[in-house]
Amino acid sequence: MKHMMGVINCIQERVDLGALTAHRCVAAVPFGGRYRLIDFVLSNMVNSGIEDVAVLTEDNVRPLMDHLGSGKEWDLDRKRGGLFVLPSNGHGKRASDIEQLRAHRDFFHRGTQEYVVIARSHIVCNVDLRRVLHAHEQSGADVTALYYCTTEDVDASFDIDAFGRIAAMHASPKGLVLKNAPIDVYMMRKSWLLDVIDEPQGAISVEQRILERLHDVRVYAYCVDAYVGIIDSITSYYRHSMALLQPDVLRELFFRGAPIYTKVKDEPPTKYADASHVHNALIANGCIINGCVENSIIFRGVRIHAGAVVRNSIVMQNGEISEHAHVQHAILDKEVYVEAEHNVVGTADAPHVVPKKKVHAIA
Amino acid sequence: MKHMMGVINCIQERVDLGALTAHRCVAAVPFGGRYRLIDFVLSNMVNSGIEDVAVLTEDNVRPLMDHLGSGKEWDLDRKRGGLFVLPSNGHGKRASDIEQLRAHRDFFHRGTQEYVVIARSHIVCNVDLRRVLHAHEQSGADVTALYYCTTEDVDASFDIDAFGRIAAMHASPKGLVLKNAPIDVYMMRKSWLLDVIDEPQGAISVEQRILERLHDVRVYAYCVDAYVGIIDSITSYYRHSMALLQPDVLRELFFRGAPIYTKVKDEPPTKYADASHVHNALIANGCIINGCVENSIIFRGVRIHAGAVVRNSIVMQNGEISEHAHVQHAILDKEVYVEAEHNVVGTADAPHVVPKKKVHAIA
Amino acid sequence: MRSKRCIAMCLAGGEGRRLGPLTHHLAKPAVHFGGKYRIIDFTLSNCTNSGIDTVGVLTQYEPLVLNSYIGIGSAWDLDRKDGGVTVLPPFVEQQGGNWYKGTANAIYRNMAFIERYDPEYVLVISGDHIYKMDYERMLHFHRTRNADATIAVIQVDWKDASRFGILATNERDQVIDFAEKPAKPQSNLASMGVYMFNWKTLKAYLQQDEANKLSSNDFGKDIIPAMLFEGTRVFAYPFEGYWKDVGTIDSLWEANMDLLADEPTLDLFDDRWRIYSQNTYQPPQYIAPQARVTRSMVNEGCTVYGEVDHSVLFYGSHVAPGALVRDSVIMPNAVIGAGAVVIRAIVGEGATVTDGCSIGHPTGDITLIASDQWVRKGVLA
Amino acid sequence: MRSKRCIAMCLAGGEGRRLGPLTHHLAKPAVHFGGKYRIIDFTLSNCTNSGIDTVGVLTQYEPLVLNSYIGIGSAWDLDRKDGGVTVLPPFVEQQGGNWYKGTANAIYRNMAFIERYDPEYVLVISGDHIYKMDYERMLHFHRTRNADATIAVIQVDWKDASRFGILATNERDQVIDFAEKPAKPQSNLASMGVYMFNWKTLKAYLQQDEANKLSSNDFGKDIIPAMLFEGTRVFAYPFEGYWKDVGTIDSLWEANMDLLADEPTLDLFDDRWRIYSQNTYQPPQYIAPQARVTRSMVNEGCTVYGEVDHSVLFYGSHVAPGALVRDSVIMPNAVIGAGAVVIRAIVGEGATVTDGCSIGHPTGDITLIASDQWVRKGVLA
Repeated sequence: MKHMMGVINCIQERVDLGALTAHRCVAAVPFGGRYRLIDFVLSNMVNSGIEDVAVLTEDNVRPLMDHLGSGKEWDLDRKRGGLFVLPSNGHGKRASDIEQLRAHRDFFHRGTQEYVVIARSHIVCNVDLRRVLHAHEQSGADVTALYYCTTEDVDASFDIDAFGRIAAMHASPKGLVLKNAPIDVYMMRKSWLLDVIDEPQGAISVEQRILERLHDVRVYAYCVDAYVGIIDSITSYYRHSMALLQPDVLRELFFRGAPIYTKVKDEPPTKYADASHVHNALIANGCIINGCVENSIIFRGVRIHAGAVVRNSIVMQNGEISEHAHVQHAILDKEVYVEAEHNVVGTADAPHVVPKKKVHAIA
Repeated sequence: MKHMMGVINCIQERVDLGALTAHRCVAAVPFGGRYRLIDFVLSNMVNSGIEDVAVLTEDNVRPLMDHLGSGKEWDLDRKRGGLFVLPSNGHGKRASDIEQLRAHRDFFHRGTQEYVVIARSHIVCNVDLRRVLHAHEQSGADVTALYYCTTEDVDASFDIDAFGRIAAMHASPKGLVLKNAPIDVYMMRKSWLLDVIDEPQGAISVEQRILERLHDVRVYAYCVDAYVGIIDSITSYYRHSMALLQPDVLRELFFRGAPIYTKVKDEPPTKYADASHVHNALIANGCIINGCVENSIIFRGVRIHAGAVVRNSIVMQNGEISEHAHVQHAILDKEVYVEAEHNVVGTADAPHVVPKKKVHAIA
Repeated sequence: MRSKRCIAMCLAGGEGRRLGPLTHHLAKPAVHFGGKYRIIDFTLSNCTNSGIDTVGVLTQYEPLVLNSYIGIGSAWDLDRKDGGVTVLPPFVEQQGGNWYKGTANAIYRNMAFIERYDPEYVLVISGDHIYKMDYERMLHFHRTRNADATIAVIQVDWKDASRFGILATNERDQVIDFAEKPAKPQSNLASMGVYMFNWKTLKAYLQQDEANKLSSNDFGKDIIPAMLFEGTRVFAYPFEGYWKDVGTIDSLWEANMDLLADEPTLDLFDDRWRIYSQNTYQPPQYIAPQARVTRSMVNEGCTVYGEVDHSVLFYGSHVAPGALVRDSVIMPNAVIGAGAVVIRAIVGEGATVTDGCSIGHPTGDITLIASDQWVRKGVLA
Repeated sequence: MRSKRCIAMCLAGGEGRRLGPLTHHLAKPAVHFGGKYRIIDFTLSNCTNSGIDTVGVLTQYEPLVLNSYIGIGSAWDLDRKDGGVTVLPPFVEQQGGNWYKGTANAIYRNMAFIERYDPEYVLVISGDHIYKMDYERMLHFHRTRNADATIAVIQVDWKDASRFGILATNERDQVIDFAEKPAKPQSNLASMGVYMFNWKTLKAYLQQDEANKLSSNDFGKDIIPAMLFEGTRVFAYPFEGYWKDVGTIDSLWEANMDLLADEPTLDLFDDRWRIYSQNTYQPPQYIAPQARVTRSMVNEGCTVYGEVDHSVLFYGSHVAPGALVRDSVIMPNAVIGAGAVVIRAIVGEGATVTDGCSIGHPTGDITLIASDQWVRKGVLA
């Protein structure tokens, strides 16, 4: 019953989240009150019956390794297979995903699965890959590429023919038309991938190999009919975080499909005081809330003292907002301490980002 | 009941095992038919009640990570604590152990243990660190350094005073006198280690910091009264492998103390044919032996075909010795294939080393 | 199998009859508490945090929920290579089987399990109690006193003393008298039902007690009195802190409300002594724009659209717009409908208080809505 | 809890009476086999290798060894977050408990366990048999035939057919007749005791069978005949390969000897279908300079100083200098003393054949030395 294996590509990221990715890779960026970005793609894989997942890594891998641990939270601490963090070669030269896959070629030979799903970690959605597999098998495609429909500005859009095959890809389509935006998830036969890896005049990446040769690779499109959040900038990070405050989005991500797993921290339930004012907020466990929280995402273990106000903001794990401090339109990385009566203020378009562990004491 | 944490230092190795360490770190070098070198120090730690172990790594870490997996085999897949593989910074610059410990300072702050054991992976022995802890607490030392007594040539010898304190260290002591040879295992208070890590004019390594200042650091000596194998060259690797064929040594390493754990491979028992001639050999599971084996160490999954002769040699995992091939005074790395009627011959002083996966077809 | 210095045997077969419908299909240790826990989480977490990695959990009443909840023990880090947690229901021999006769009989019948680990000490605890305790310190006390048995004790109100096993001790903490629920208590030192024994001594007493047909095979009634009678060294280990046996609906409600104090005696936020529990993979709690939450504990997976005051909400519970929940405990996945009012109540797991319905009274007994019950308007619970 | 498509229920309560002293303190599925395995390793490994990650193991006779051997299931990769392996001894209600009445009753009494996973299919297997089988293929067969029940069958020698449950099928593999141990077998297609059921169908039959006071509550005797009588779609899944029910000392010895062929039907070396077992952390086997080992299987942790021919040696066994072991099975940690001779024997776990002692005969019945027994010179075993 094990048909697919998973590859999560955390190298050559085109995503820049500023201070949030200064000391961690994109995959390890905290999101949604208690998750890291990688939890979404990893849970999707596990929930779809995938029991072998390779994570290709580059720099700053420690926070990711700490988060993934033995893989137990995803039931991937298996005897054979399970979770493999494939390190970079360590000699300081950055390898492409194709080079790294080639270096760890034996990993693919070990498993008996027929199919591989390659994905990145900066996409937030809840999708059943077994359905994708079914569509892939029905279409007879070499590769199935996942996309979603949107009228927003996106990097690229697929032209899809009447049979579902991708005929072309356009960069930066403009206007309010409906675009078929790729979400960087590809399904293919393992043998097809191994052939690509072994091509002598190799492409830079698997993705490039697929998308540059749409004429000779049969790439079919699979539409994800659910909420999709592409996190590729501080702005989109902030926007998709705030979107979680819409009950519909919350339901689509967490209650409609299978659960999203993450590292368990065993925090107690959150405690509200007599004076707490909380409206329109997503709040994780282990917080103590004595102040005011509005339109915000509060991660695990945050302390919000009496008289403090947090609005339109994201406060990550173990943050502390002292008495009468104001935090507005801000993103506070882990363990940020805001002193009493100080303000941290950004704007809706440019939220103020405070780096990890910073003590914020600017009046 | 958790008093100690462990650090296994796999960086800045002074050990050169030639082809055996071309694609793996010393810790991951196969030894003793079914183990890797790191199994000994790691099992010693676990058997002594240590439940948090950090492994400092540098290059070529993949074989080590594959071996350690989730840490389950050592019961180190724990919720809090357990096994941490601390990666190098990944930017290609090699850090010293002090720098790397400093980068992962939070690891030491998390645990509640009072003591730290720092060790390297190239020492083969079976020692109870709880006894070392007891001696350390009795002596009131800053650091306890482990050593063993030998008349062989060694790199260094401790001068130990009447109270057990190390007064000095001599490099390359000569002659047949009894030397107190260090085995690169040190026990200290965690707070002492953290002070060293934070010293501004830092030493290059913790070891150097300890041994260069014997006048102001109270370093006491603890004698390991058991078999000790220091694996620092191909010659010593070969010699200590062959020593396992002495029942006394085998007993001291595997049957006298607690067990040595390793990655389980679920191989069936080894099968001997009618024509097999096996004398004085250590043979792991999963082998099929149709030929002749003498004075040799045979790892898991090896095939020795009819008429083949293996003498005074080490054949690592999944090796295959074809019909009427001769292997003598040789070390065959994993998955070496020796063709029929070919010879691989070294000498007792300079065993012939065949690298991993090599097909040996020189007549 | 490596031998273990100290293993724990946790008695978890209690019916908790006075908890009424809450324990119809649930042993008392499996009852929910504190927004995310079950009562047994406290003793299991105490074991892990005290460095005890081998725990036998003795079940008998409604063992299936506990069995499935405990699973392989990973929530409490008790999924160990050697030891870990083992659920021990009463054993059925070919000629049949029956329930444990008493607490001592339960341990007696699991001697084979204990001997597998060849322990020096056996800690006997109950899965019914809510407290945080470092058993390693108790073991240290036991060893320094050179005791054969040590009983953890807590000072209770004199007026409650006759509900407990009461000990009298000398100045060296040695127990000189023990009385189970005495009409006229000699002291207010109550046994917490936490016993540390030298295994050799305990084994001898268990065998002797089992041979006595008249014995009720109970630690408090039989084993400890026998030890005292024969001059065995029994000591009392004084414990200070929160300890509660939530035997009734009122005390269960009270224990939940205790958590809502500004600095509760039972501190669940202490990172050095985590209380572990099975995780249910819920997203963070969602507090809607029009919601109001004060003086409460709310768990992940809750969605609050109405008003919640001085209450404890378990995972997955839902408070609809216009609803008011006050001085109440809302168990997992319970739903409080739009405009409903819940006062001084415990709403059981998966129960529904439908729209506009009102339950509970500002004074008097706590109202209890049983698990999975539907409460409709006009139908008083 | 995620729902599971197919879960397995493994019957492991067998006494194995004809295995004599080997099963005095051991259920038959826990009997050692093949140098490192216990019999139940085969069914558990089959489950894992077939992608079934939820297995209930129904124990009753001497369950402690099995319980401790199975542990949290990590040896078979069955230590899963959801599902994994669960040991299910008979349950004791307040009014008492008793053994499972028959195989069907055993499943009936664990319906609550099964329903927790809401499976479409339930595979019922026995922990007594040695074979390698891909249950996923059987499930595929079951689904393509649109069957309600599928029974795995193997062709046996006609002369043995009356010892088995014998099926008659039509050309579409549908079962048209089933006879338990028929005096005059209609075919040589024997049931392997491996059943795949649609859970809904099975549940209805289990309930109906339980209501029938006259039933022996057995799959072969009651459930399958009832299904056939009522026209339920029962199919036979043909299996080819090694399959053995090691019911007697002779057949246990024989099954071990079968492994010593050049290319045994039961291939333990197949890396794609590993048989997993609990690891015992032994170093490699040591073959001394003066030893001689031919046509044998020897496990890690053995030390051989004498001569071993056509034998199976379990972990930790020791053959002293000058000893001869031939056509024999030496169970874990057994010791064959200096100059001792062991011929056509099974030497039990931890048994000792002392120096110079001679046991076994070149013909006739297999000699059995019980576990932990000391055999002294002059005392015939």
